[in-house]
Amino acid sequence: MPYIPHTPEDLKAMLKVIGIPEAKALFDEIPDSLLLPKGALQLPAPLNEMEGARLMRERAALDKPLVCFIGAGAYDHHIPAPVWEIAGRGEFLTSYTPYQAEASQGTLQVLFEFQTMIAGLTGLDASNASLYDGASALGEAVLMAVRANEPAGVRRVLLPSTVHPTYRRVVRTVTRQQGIELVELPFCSDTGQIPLEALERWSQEHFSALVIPQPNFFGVLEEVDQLTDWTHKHRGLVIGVVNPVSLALLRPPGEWGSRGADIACGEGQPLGIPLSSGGPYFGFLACRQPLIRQMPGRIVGRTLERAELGGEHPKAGFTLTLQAREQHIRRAKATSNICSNQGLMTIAAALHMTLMGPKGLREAALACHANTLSLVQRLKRIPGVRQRFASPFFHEAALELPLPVETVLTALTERGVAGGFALGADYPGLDSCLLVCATERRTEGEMEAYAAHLDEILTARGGCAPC
Amino acid sequence: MPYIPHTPEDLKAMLKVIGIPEAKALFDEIPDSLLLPKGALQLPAPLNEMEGARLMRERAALDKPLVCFIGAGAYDHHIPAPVWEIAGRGEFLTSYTPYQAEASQGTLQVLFEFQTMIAGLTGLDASNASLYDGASALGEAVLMAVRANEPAGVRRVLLPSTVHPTYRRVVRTVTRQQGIELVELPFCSDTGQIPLEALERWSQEHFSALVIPQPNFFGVLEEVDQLTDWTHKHRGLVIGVVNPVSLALLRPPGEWGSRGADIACGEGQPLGIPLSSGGPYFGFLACRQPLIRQMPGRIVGRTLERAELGGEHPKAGFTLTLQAREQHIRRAKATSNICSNQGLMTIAAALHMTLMGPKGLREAALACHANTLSLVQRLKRIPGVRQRFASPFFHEAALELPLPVETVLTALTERGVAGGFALGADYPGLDSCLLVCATERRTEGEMEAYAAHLDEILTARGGCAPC
Amino acid sequence: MLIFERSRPGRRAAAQRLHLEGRIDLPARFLRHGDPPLPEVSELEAVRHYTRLSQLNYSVDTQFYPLGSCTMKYNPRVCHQTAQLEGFLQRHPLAPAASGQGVLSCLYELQEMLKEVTGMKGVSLTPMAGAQGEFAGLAMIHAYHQARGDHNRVEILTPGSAHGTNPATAGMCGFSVREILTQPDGDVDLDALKALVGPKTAALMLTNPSTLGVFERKVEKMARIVHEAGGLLYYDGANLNAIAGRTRPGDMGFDAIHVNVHKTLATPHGGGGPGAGPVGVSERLIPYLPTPVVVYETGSYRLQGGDLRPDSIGPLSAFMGNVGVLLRAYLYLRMIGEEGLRRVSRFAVLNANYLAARLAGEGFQLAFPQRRATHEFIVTLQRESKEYGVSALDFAKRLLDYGFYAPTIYFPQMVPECLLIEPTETESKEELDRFVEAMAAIRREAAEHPEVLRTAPHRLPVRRLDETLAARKPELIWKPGGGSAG
Amino acid sequence: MLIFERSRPGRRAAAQRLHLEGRIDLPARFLRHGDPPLPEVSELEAVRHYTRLSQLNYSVDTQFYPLGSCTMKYNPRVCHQTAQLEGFLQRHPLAPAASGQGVLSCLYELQEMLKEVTGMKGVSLTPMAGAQGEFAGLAMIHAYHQARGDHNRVEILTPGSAHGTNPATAGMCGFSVREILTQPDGDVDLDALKALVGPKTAALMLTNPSTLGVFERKVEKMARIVHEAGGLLYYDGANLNAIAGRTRPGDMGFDAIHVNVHKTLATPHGGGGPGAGPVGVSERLIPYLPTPVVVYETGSYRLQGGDLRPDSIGPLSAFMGNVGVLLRAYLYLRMIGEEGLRRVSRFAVLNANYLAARLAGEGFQLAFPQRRATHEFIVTLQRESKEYGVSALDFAKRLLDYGFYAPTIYFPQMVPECLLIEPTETESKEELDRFVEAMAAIRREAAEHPEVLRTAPHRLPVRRLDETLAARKPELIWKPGGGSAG
Ligand SMILES: Cc1ncc(COP(=O)(O)O)c(C=O)c1O
Ligand SMILES: Cc1ncc(COP(=O)(O)O)c(C=O)c1O
Repeated sequence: MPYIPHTPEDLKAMLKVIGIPEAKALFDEIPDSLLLPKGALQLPAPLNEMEGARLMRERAALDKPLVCFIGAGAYDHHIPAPVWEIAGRGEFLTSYTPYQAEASQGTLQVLFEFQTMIAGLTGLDASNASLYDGASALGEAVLMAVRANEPAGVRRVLLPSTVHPTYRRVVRTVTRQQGIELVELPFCSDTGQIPLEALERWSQEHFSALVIPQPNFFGVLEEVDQLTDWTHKHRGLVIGVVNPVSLALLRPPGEWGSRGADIACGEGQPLGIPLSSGGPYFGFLACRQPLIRQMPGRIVGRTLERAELGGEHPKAGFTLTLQAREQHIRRAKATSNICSNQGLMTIAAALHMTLMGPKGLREAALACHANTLSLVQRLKRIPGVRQRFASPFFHEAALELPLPVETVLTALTERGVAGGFALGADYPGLDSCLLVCATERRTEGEMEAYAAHLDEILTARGGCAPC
Repeated sequence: MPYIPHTPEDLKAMLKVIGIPEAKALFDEIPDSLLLPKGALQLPAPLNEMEGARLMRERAALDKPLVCFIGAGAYDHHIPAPVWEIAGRGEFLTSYTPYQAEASQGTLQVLFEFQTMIAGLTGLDASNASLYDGASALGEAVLMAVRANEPAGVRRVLLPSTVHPTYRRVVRTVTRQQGIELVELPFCSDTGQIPLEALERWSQEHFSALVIPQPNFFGVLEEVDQLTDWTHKHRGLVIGVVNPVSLALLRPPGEWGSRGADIACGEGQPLGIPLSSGGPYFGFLACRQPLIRQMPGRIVGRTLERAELGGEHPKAGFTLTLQAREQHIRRAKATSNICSNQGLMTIAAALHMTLMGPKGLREAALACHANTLSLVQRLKRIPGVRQRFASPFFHEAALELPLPVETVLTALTERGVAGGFALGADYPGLDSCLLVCATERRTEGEMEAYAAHLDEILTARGGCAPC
Repeated sequence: MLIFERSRPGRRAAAQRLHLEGRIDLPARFLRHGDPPLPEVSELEAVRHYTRLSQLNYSVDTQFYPLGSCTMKYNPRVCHQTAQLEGFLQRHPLAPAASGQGVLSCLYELQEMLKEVTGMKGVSLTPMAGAQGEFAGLAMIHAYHQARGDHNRVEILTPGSAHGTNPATAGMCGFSVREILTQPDGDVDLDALKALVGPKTAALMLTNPSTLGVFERKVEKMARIVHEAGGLLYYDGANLNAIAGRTRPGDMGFDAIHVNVHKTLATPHGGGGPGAGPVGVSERLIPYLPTPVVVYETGSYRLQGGDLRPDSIGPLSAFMGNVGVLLRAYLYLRMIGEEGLRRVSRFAVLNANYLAARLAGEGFQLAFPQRRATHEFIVTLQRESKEYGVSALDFAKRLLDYGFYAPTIYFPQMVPECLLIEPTETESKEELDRFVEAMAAIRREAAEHPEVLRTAPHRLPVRRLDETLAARKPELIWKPGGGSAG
Repeated sequence: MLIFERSRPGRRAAAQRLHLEGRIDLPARFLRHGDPPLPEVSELEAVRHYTRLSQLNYSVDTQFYPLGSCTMKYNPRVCHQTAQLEGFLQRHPLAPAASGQGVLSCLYELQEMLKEVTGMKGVSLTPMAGAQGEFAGLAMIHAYHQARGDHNRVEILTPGSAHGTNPATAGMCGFSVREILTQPDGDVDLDALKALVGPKTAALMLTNPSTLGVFERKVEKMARIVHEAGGLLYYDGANLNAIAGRTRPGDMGFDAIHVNVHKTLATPHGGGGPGAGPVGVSERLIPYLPTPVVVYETGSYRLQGGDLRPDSIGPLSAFMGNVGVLLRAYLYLRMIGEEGLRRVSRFAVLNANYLAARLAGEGFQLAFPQRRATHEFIVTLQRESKEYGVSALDFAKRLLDYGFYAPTIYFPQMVPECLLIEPTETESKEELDRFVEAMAAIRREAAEHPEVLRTAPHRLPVRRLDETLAARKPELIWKPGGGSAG
């Protein structure tokens, strides 16, 4: 039997020890009315491993590679070869949440190192050991901020429209039942930034926090210092939503404004996780010291062997800690319901950050940025193509096209290019806009080809007049 | 620096300890006349990992998959998923020949288990821990037989033409300098077997051994019992060249005739090793007890912790043994010059045999055979296509075609099919013959398509009249 | 030694160096001062450090791991391997559906298979773990009541033995939790349920088989009671391994269920994740399913989002949940089929009952000796604790010395000094017998040398760690000069 | 426990089951009675067994592995990973060249790069290890003399420090071996060479840098002496790591050389292999190169076999040697380039000299203290052996306890109680310093508690094993009932 070791003799011997005549009796407490007869389920016939592997190879072959110029929250980065060779080792892959610390020092130490790296990248004091993904991490950050700061019982969070649209939807999904008001702030149509004026309307009102994306969904850099200081002045907490690779280059949330952001979160995918149609990725979340006990998720701490053991030099070791916040102890009052997280992804991320190192990660950030800049320059030369926002951007940019974006994207797909993300569906004012990104993996040739294709498409369809 | 950890400070500190002013001095014993200046070598500019990986992906993409109906010594078998996941673990991959037994018990135990499995498959008493490949294993087997049995100083080995042609060439390459005479025996044009009559001419002559392939290069089964008994009667040793997967089904060399073969060897590739254009594979070699000290290659033995340690219950462990046969001890008189072997491949093979088990390996053998039978039936229905030999065959068969074989193969390649191996180049009498094989991985659909393509090719070119 | 302690300024894994030209165009106010404090090591140092760390772990690949409620079974390597085929890994989540017919077809078929396995009418695959599946379920129930103007249903009923995620989820959904009593035989007390259920009841959350390791025999009655009171029914499917192919939550009348893919459907646990928690629903909750869902229309597969599903509770993740995990589950289901699912439950339950019987034979006390165990069962060490002064924790730590990961301890909280033991179907009789031997040996040690247990483990990389110290003075990141981890 | 001891009749990893119909058509006389005696275990048992075994190994990925003459450096994972791309793995060796332009182009370029690196005029990649490269070299030299009617050249000259494969290869090629003396300073004694060289000389086999860890300073003179006597010159390139990019055997006048790809070109050693030993030759030996060689003609790559190379010594393998190993080496060379090759030798030699200097500083005796070490060097423990009664073997075993693999011991045989230490360029200064500390500590132990060394190792899975027993009563396979390995 696939994956089951029992021989017929084993079965017999075991039934005898249990004291039942046949295996059927194992289910004798399930009411007859609920028992399914054999064959009741309509499932495809079983496959052996060879057939199963063939099936998956056939399916994978259907997923035709396109040269990827999409970012929008997931980035096509190079992953150093050792990352998954080692993260995929059975001892990491097939262990579970390290409840027995002494038999899980491998996972625990890596998580501790991961936490240290995330704290370092974000410039904050502590990090948890992962949440599901960037969007749900923002959801958790919002809930955390509301728990920590609920002025006069008002549950309100300012959520600018420059935050990833799906992240905002996820925040809505997870906050709706708790009666938290989400205030969407508009963006400035020229700069693509959160305008300070939009905030001013809230300076007299209570709110828990302001969410600041950096870079924002358009790739545009927000004036994080001003936004942070304004928020703190009005007693709000600041939640930064950041791209971890950008943090090798950009000012970390912990250093925004005069006091720094309070919470930072984001999508961990750029740290060594393959694109794979959207997951598994992981969310990271870091915060300042006073907020630690409000943090959701697993946290690993360093400790010592117990003093009672009488060892002269107790060794240091790692363990899950601050569990009193968590569902298995705190139950209905827990900081979150999260239990399984994205452990293996953080192990890979720790390996990725280690192999890249400070210089490597910085170079990756710079190279992505340089490539996107160079792509934008190239595309802008095509008549009718304009850069949408007049602000500094990092590694992603919005372009305005003279033809309907969906038409262009379809034509590009036919030529093997995933041309970018159409902004129209999420931003009614940006119907003609395309968000593009060229990571360090894109070559000159690929960018050149993109430009040539786009030129051709726009010219062929008479789209060369600026709209 | 890629793969080199030294910082500039390290370099400085280390030079100081060595007592030289600069790194150049490290090479001060190389005569100036021989020293190359920087930049002297014309090598391509270095690549970083991302570029290197891209290069290899591009190259691999050029190797277009064909549906494979070639056997001829390398077989397209399914490999259970865990085989390379585990064989590829760093501890196996990056260790070396287990000279320090106590720090290499992992590799050593697997090799011991491998030896046991090979001995079991071949029905012989002992196995070594691998040679380079099947062909070189036969070369070693021939040398071994000559060492062990050199009647009246005559060094002669009977090497039937039904043995893989390249194996025969390799045997020639490695025996030529030692003045060993290789006698090629013809095959019976009807049966494709070694005819006993061909042997009779040697019954009055001295010779060291007869090589018996089973199945032979044409896939035909040899009358191994008669051949073995004849050889033993005339004081020759019997060397079986066997396909290890076939041994799950066919009589093992150790049971051929009334006394069994003396040596068995062959290509290990069918035991879990990917085709990969020809290597790395591994050769296996097994023999009867009295020949053990003539065996080439590494051998692992079981032993105990040393008695002098005074342990009450010395533990068992594994170590390289019988090293007195080997080059590092015996030098010019060693049984072989082999040093590095194909270690990792045997680890994979041990995993493969374990995961297949006796039943699984037998089923694989049966399925290959059934597929080939079914393919042959299908192809024989095409006018002009005939089965070449009227003998039982195992999992590979020679067909006669009504059109030049190379023409047909080229046409098949264009249709995505690797149609088989053209026998003409190696067997002048078999110019119109094609050797085909359908392993367990071939589907009904693929075989059907092969038949349809062949039918079309032969019909289109007017090749339908029996030749 | 921590990776940071191996770091040397200026050292790097230089194969990752990129060719860069020119200078950064961004205004200085946006830029970081100096490099981020990541470790600086060579590739070999990184490989060696993390390879050696991995060896410190116990794992299914190296040890029996009878962690109750977690279903630590063998996860076929072929699923792991093929989910990582380049075709799957390279695809951007926002790439056009045309370039993803392979992955989308797998997901669609998985959706359909899960309907069949659970007996539900609709499935969304997006929840990224069981707890998120629970959230999706309760959020849908919330939305359902709201849509009907039934604004007063603010309570979730659940047995006290429920997994922590159940009450925590209820809390996150703005519900309050009321605990239903459990009878001494392990079943829910129907009278207690009747007493609690009413117009404020939003839903009953039930784990079945329960975390007590028994099947809730009156589940149909419970369903009727709750439905009649206008409440809905949530099924925590974490223990599906015990009933796979045998009985279906949908047939029991439940409205929503999550499936822990990383448990029943054999995707690896990865040191804590990733898993996946697809959610299945009855007819009435279909409109509320979290987005996206996979649809098959006019010959091709697509993701359907909120624009076409206006009543959806919304998305739970930035893209499509843990796709790679779902691919593993897809192949697993395709490989085992119905026949295999039934085998899974047969042998999971067989192993648990065998192990329970053998341990009872060795004198251990089962929490529910009169009941048939499901895929797991509870041993209570109350007696041992009293007689020898050793705790369940001591037992657990000592098991580590014997080369076994420890069962779940102190959960469910209602059984004192408990071990929740789940052997899973992939362990052999011999391995179970070895475990029994170890348990019996430890019990003898408890009687003769209880201090051996109390100071265990003795053979692991570290001795027993001080969790209290960890929580009292949290040291959550490494700081330069902060002392070595040894 | 052996895998056979885990076996149970009828158990299997059933995911490998095939659907079979019908019966076998072969006559019974060809068939096996019963199943072959392979282990019968489940997939989990197999995975667990071999995973745990792997953990018993020391390896470069887990320990410093200063095994002299073996160049156990870090092998970039990217080379290993990309050589296993499906495109490469799936191709049958006899598939048409048109379907292999990817792999063939890599091999062709590797051939060309190796010419450049070695300074030779022709290269064949097919030898599957260094020893087979040596065989190819001597066989070509044999063929060369034969072709010239020079039938009396039956001797190979080689220093006594030569690696065992050199004399063994000479033997396999039908040559007899004459040892040349080495001077106390480690260089070959030219007078001794002159005395031996003559009309019977087929070739000189020289390892350079030699296995004594020094560069043969008079190599040009030696080449001239041998060539003038009508002999040819074979270069054992095993130690190329010390001179990569700095000097070339071709420029020294050599006629044939092998390169140990698994050493200098960073392909993993795999517990003993596979490696590869491409052979390079001077102009005059090109016709004799082993087949196949890769050629580039009219825009495509092909393998050229014996039909077009009638003077070839013939093939050495069934197909094309260890292709996959060569692919790894190809990428490695492409990644490091000339600059990287020079760095490799610089830091390999730096590390060796640093380690030698530090060990000398701790009181260890170097075999050639007056010489510059190359990439490796020899420590002789003659003094320790006399004073404390501990041997090089004892030292080696004790090093294992300290978490280091042991250096090569008792080779070269001419230096008593020797350790041949090769740190390689991929180890850091810190790691070397740790090694020095361990050596110094062991030396102190030798003085104070020599029995600790004599009974070492103490911290490994087994204590010191009895190799004599193993050789005296060889137990080479497991037999049912033959006792457990523990
Ligand atoms: C009974 C039960 N319910 C819910 C969960 C939560 O599932 P997850 O960890 O996937 O979020 C678990 C996980 O351990 C569980 O055992
Ligand atoms: C100096 C020297 N020559 C030759 C060889 C033989 O090489 P291989 O093991 O690749 O056959 C070795 C290998 O250890 C060696 O060190």
